[in-house]
Amino acid sequence: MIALLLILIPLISGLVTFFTKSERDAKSWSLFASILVLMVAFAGVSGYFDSQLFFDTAWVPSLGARFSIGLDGMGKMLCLLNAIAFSVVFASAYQNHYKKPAEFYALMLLMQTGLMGVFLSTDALLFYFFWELALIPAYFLCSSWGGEKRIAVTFKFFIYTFIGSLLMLVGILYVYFKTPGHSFALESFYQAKLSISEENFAFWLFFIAFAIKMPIFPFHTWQPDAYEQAPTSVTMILSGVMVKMGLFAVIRWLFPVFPHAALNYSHVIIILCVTGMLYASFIAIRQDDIKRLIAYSSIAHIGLMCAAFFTSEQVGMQGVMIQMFNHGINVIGLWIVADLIENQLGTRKLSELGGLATKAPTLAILLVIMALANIALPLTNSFVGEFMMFNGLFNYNVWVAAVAGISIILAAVYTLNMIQKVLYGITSLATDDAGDITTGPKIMMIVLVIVVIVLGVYPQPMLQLTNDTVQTALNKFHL
Amino acid sequence: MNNLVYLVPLFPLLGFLINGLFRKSLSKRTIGIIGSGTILLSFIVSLVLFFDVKANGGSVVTYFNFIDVVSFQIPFAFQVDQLSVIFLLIITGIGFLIHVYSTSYMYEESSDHLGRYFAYLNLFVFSMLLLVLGANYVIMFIGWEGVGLCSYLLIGFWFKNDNYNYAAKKAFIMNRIGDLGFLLAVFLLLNKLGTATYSEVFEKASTSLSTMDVTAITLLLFVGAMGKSAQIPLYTWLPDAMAGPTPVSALIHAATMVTAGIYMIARSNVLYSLSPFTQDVVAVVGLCTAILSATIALYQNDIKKVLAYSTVSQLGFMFLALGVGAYTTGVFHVMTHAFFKALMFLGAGSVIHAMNGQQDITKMGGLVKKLPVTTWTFVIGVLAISGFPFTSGFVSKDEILIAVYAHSPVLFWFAAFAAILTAVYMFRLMFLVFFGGFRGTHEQEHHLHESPSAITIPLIILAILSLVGGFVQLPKIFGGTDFFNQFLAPVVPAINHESAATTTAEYYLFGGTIVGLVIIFAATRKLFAVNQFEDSYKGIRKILADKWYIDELYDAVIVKPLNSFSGFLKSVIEKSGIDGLVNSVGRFVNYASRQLRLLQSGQVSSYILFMVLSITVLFLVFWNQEYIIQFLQKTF
Amino acid sequence: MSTSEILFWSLSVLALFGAIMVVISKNPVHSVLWLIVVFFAISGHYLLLNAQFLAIVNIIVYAGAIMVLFLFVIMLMNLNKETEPQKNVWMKISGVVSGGLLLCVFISSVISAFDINGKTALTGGGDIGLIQNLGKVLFNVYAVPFEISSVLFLSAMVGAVVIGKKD
Amino acid sequence: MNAIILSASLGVLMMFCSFLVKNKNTFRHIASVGLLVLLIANIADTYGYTMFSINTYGMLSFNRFGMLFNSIAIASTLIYVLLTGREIEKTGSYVAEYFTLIFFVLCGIALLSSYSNLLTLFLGIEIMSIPLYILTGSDKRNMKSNEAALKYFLMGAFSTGLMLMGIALTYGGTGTFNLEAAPRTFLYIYKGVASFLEILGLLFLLVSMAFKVSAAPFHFWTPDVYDGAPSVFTSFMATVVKAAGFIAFIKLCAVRMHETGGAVDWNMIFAILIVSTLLVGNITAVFQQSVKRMLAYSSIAQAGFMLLALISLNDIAYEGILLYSAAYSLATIGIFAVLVKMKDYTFEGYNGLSKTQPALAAANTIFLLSLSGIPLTAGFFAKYYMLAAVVKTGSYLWLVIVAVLFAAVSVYYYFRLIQSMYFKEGTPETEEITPSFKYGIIALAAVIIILGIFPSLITYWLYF
Amino acid sequence: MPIQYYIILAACLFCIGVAGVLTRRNAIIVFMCIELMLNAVNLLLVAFSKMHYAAAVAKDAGTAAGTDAQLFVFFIMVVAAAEVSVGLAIIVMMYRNIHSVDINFLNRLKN
Repeated sequence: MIALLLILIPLISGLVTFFTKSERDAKSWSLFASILVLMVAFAGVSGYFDSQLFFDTAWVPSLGARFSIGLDGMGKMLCLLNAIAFSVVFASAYQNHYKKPAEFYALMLLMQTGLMGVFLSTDALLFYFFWELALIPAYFLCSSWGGEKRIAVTFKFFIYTFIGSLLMLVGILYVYFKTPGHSFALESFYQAKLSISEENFAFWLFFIAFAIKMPIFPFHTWQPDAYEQAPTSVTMILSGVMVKMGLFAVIRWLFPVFPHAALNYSHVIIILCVTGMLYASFIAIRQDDIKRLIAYSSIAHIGLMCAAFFTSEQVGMQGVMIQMFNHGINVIGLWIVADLIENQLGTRKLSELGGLATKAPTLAILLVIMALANIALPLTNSFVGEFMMFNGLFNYNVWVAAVAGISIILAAVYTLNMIQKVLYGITSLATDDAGDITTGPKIMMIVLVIVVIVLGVYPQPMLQLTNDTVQTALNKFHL
Repeated sequence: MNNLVYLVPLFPLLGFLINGLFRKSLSKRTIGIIGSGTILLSFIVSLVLFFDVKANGGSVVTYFNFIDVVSFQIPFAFQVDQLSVIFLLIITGIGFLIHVYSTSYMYEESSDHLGRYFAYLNLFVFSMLLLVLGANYVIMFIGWEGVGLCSYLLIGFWFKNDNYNYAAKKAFIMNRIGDLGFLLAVFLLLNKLGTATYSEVFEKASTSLSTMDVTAITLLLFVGAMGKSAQIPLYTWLPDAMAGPTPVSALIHAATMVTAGIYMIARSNVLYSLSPFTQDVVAVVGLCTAILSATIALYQNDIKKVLAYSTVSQLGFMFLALGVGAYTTGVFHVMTHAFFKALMFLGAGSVIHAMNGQQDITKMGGLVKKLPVTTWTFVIGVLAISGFPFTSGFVSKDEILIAVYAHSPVLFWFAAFAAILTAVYMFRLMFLVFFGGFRGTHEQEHHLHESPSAITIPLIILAILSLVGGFVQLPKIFGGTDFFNQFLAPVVPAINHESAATTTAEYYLFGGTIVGLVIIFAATRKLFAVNQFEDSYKGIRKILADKWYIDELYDAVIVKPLNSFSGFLKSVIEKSGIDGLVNSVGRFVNYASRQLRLLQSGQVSSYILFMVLSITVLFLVFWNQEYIIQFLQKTF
Repeated sequence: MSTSEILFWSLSVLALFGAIMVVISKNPVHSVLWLIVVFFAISGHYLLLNAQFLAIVNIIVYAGAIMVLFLFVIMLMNLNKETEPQKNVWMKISGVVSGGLLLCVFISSVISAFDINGKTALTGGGDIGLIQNLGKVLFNVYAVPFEISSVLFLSAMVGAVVIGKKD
Repeated sequence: MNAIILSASLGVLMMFCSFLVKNKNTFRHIASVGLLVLLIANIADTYGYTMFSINTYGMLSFNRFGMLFNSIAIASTLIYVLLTGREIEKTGSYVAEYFTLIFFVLCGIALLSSYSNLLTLFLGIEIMSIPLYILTGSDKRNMKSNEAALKYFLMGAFSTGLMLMGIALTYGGTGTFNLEAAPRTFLYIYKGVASFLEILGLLFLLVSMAFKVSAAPFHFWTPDVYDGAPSVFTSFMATVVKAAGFIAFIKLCAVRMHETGGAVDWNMIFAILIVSTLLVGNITAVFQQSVKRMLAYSSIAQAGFMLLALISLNDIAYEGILLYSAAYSLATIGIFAVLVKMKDYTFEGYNGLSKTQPALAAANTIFLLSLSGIPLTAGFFAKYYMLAAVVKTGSYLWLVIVAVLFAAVSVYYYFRLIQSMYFKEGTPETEEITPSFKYGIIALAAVIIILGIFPSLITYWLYF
Repeated sequence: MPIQYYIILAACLFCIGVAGVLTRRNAIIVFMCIELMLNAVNLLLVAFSKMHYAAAVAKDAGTAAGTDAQLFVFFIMVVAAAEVSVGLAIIVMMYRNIHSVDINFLNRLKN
């Protein structure tokens, strides 16, 4: 029931939004819907409704595909993240003006539907459906409301991910015909009879798709451009929630289905991820555009998560779990600030900013806190996650962990660079007449900051929530 | 009583929150009162704790599970024992004095900024307390990074000036390098022992850790200490950190934060005792730092820089002590050093205040007439640091030297040399600032005045402390007993150097010190107390004045290459390399399309020709497909 | 060498020669005439194979109707040697070469078809080609296709009207 | 049987209407009614209510698959007539005749879906083709139309020659024209399976069929003819007719190629055809400037996908080919229905359509998404079935991967159109859009979405 | 007559027709060459019919084997006739428009 609501509310309200007349209606209606979803998500997390987390009905009988959705620990967490993200985005974008607002908000809600579906579906074909459904609205959003190079960039992003998902489709089919009784259900995927060589082959079909989505090092080039060109509200979703799709898929669909292959290639992948971390961090140091900087830093973080998960160390995996949530929160916070800066000052170039701390002290403080969370300072949420992930990495291999650790320092370098160039020093031409943060975004940011601190001081609930997912993955693994 | 411990960090935290959130609406007075009052409260609590611990030993108070996964627990717990209590007293006590001092020193700032200042300061105290109270390495690490953050924020307090910001960034990043070492050490502990809680670690250490592991762990921890306590090679941030307000330099970069490294090593003395190699490394590094920075201090003209380098060199002394296994002595020197170095910084602050912002000692001189209190308290500080008999510095430094002597005479002579240098540059500073004729401008001379009581009272208190602070640990020969060592004994075993050899050494040292000081006094008087300066030093002096060009070296060897490397990645590898590859696929498709459509020539006969040819090809493929299949199987 | 063999060879030679002449003769009218020759030769083959009905139909329909139609059109457009467009030589060569290639592949594969070794087409005897026999079968078994082919004619007729009629 | 006879007689009826009925635009309605009747009759036939019981002596054999395809073809033709009937009237002065020819084409299609004898195959192909030659040339004053007609005719006749040669050789090998009843016991048999001549003949047949379904390298006629023909008829040719070609082809493969499969590896030939078709279709479409021509190439590309069914002749393949025909036909008909309303067929001509005609643009987008195989549209399941069929065979996985890569390429040119409709500025001129047309096209889009969610709506009827 | 002879003869005629299609530019001649191809097929079919007849008549005298081939030829002629009518109509239409039957002028549609 809960699961069904999580999909239906955004879907229906999205379709309704298409036909809203005025901008106010569209905004308020979508905000309302997203808050509704948030409530449902909380209900799901609260654990009072654990009896109603699953929903299952026939869909395409001839194929053995069913419309079956459900929530496990990770699912709960990510649905919550998804719900929070959209509410925050709608709220913080409340006084932004978009042309064709009805379409904009409708597409946003459809995207939420797709994301929810991805996190919920326990049927491979359904999963693929929602995987694409999340992509299409993103495509339209980016290419009609984005920056000046939007069309080409978004198209690249689309084709890139689309190739990946098509390969995944082939992989799904491949496994499907190996499952007992030809079904797409998650369980029967887990029971698929695959020889080692078949696993190794199918593994890559899936992994490339997820690697592009996350993105992992050599497949990442679509991301900075896409983030730079997309409208910031969409970028928040892309980087806050959508990249989690990749990780989620790895955890839900890749690891337990191909345990042996995952073991075989874990070294390759971890190497890739760590390379990517350092690579992205180094590039971030030289970025002059806030959005690109955040994009690269998020590439680095995602790389760490992926690597930590492939160590198949419980602590590390647990760290990944909460880090998925935390990174979502932090990066959204950063985007909100970036958005404010861009809307207010009309530039994202670090070289043109400066001295905001004097003009906008509150904004400055909030940005600083978010930035510190981004570099995983203790008592911010991501410290716990990164600590555990590095620990897992360390148990996996000391040297890998040591090398990856360098990215901690680099992260400090580029983040402080950003803070200094944006906030400190004397005001520049652009920032001379800057005002402080307005109430709406301020509230949003404060909410986020509270989440950041609370989870940083007392992460335990989140850890408990996602414990079962890790256990299932590991059990599958130690078979 | 121990369950009160949470109050100690709580008060500063509250102060931080109040000052931070409502700073716009509060008046400067209230801000100051809240800022220093909270510290006073936690100082009182700390005193209570101190006596409680003195009476009935230390204990661990666990609050909640910070991280609790199967096979992996990190409790959020405080450990109240002799060591932490000592540090609590130092932090809160001196912290309180400095807060009081700040209320007056920072009074020109607008209430907004003043609130920010006190908020940061309280936050610093909070994290410092967390650092010393934590019952395991993770909690310590939380405090460890927290203090780094606060020092970053406070160094860059006047954020309009970009040089200050660079200094702040430098400090934070160098600390981060150390922190990475610390973190790896913690991981190694967790990996080998499955726990980071002190008690468990220390009891398991001797049994279930190989020498290799211990050495690795201790070395990595020491890397952390290098960063935090400004040892070679990570010391260069500390002199730059003087960009911050002077009270901050006093509190963070002299009294408390920089001694975190010493605390950490003293805390994990069990581990260090297990690995002699690391101990030697610590000793040598400490000694080198002591000498190097002392030499640099000789020719610095910025009053705060001189003090900064002397701090570095004193820290070197402390590490030397730890390295030779005299942990208690190290801690003891931390305490005494906290007294007199805080004193001198605050004095310097008062001077700068009087000279309104002038920090160049070549422009000062003869301030004794206008600033008596500042002068004489400062003189006490100088005597203490240069080890004038029976001052606190004398006691602690003597003890260090003797411990070193007991360990190895060679090190001792170097250490003694460093001690002499200390005396030299300190006297130089004293003469140039307070005695001789005034070399500043007239306005400055006119402006000179003694600072208000909020500044002088802390100076006086600290002066007294630096005078008498040594008596808790007076060597037997002077009829004292080592209360300090006895107090710390349950946590940190003291080495007994009351052997015959060392007692005689004590005499020599005592004599040597007096004689040496007299000579140095005269010498410096002659050498430095002059009224005209050549505008730029020559030869060896220049090298010293330019700090052995270490900063330039780092810049050339590390910073610049890294920058250009990342630039290379950004513009070459990323743009033309990976992204270029991706785009070229698309371009190739376009090109292929343009070529392929020429096949559609529009001529029927050519179409039919193609058809006929492809039919023939199909036939050939068809009749020879066995061979083709075999070929394919061979190739793939 | 029996008469039928002599006939076969002579007819074959005639047919091939005529076919070649169709392709190479410049004047369209000549091509048509040569094509008629080919048809006659093929009808001769039919007779040789004792398929009288087809032989007659071939003469009437092809040589009679269709070819006349062709001739008529050519006359209507009064195409002749002069108006005949000339292809460039490369096109000719490539055409001939690829046609030859097809022939080679074709024949080589037919030669390697062992299953028809020793099979002969019965010349002379065999009365299946007689009108009566064919008619019986045509109007029983092949009634449906026969009817359906009327649709074909209808569409062709309609088409001729749609395309040909001036409007 | 109903379909064949009724369609023929309806054609005759239309023919008479041409001079009995004066009002031109009533033809459209008569034709649609006729198609409706035809559809009903065919469905009735599917469930055993056949009006004519004729002994075809094994010339024709009716099965559920062919019937279902007939229904799909007729239904799509009905939709086609309803959506674009007006444009058919605008093409020339022989409106009734056009409808007549369309009915005859349907008759040929009905034959192809039920032939069981090479003669009926031949007749079916011809009955289907000859009217198309005429429809292609129906815009008589238009040079392009003429040219297309002549090209189509010449090459079509040529391929007929090839097909006949194939039939002749198969006959030489087996001694029968019957599809199923080819004797497999001979004096001397190639590799113990089939007569050599038969295989040779089948190769010729394959080539000519490949020509009909425009599979590379026998596709050359397609772009020119589709481009030159009047757009209305292009949409008919490109959808229903092409699908019919596939139905004929798959039947041929299922029987003859399958039986002779032991002697020769037909799949290898098909693999070559598929790869080259996908390559030519997709790659060449990328650079086209005219939407119409792009669609011609895209139809080649889609054919490449449908050919996958021929490699894997399993149940999924049969369901899939039906689904594919439906999905592809409906989407393409929709796109052409919009296209014929446009004044300018180039991509620029579509710029900013979403501003002036939001409904059309949205529907068109859905059609394009369906063609590029995005989930939630019928096109996805169509492609899905094709891939699944091949994967099920266990071999030729590389072919599947190649196919999906080219599918990704296809996204490139389909989305170009979406981009120019939504993200480019411009004011496209269109013919006047009647509300009924608008609703019709939206309904069609809805159908595609529904099929995209519940593909069983079609495959179900294959079994019940 | 051995059947190979007929096959080869038919093949030759067929390929000559193909070559003609490829080499000539006059649409009518091209079309005639296609007719030539059809006739080659007809000849082949008749030959095959007699071949099968010969094979079958050995077993029973009254067999009708091979009839179907000759009927097929008949149908081919029917279709050919229909095609010719349409084809010539198209050619004439084109001649009306461009006053030529040269297929090389058919190059408006390309690429």
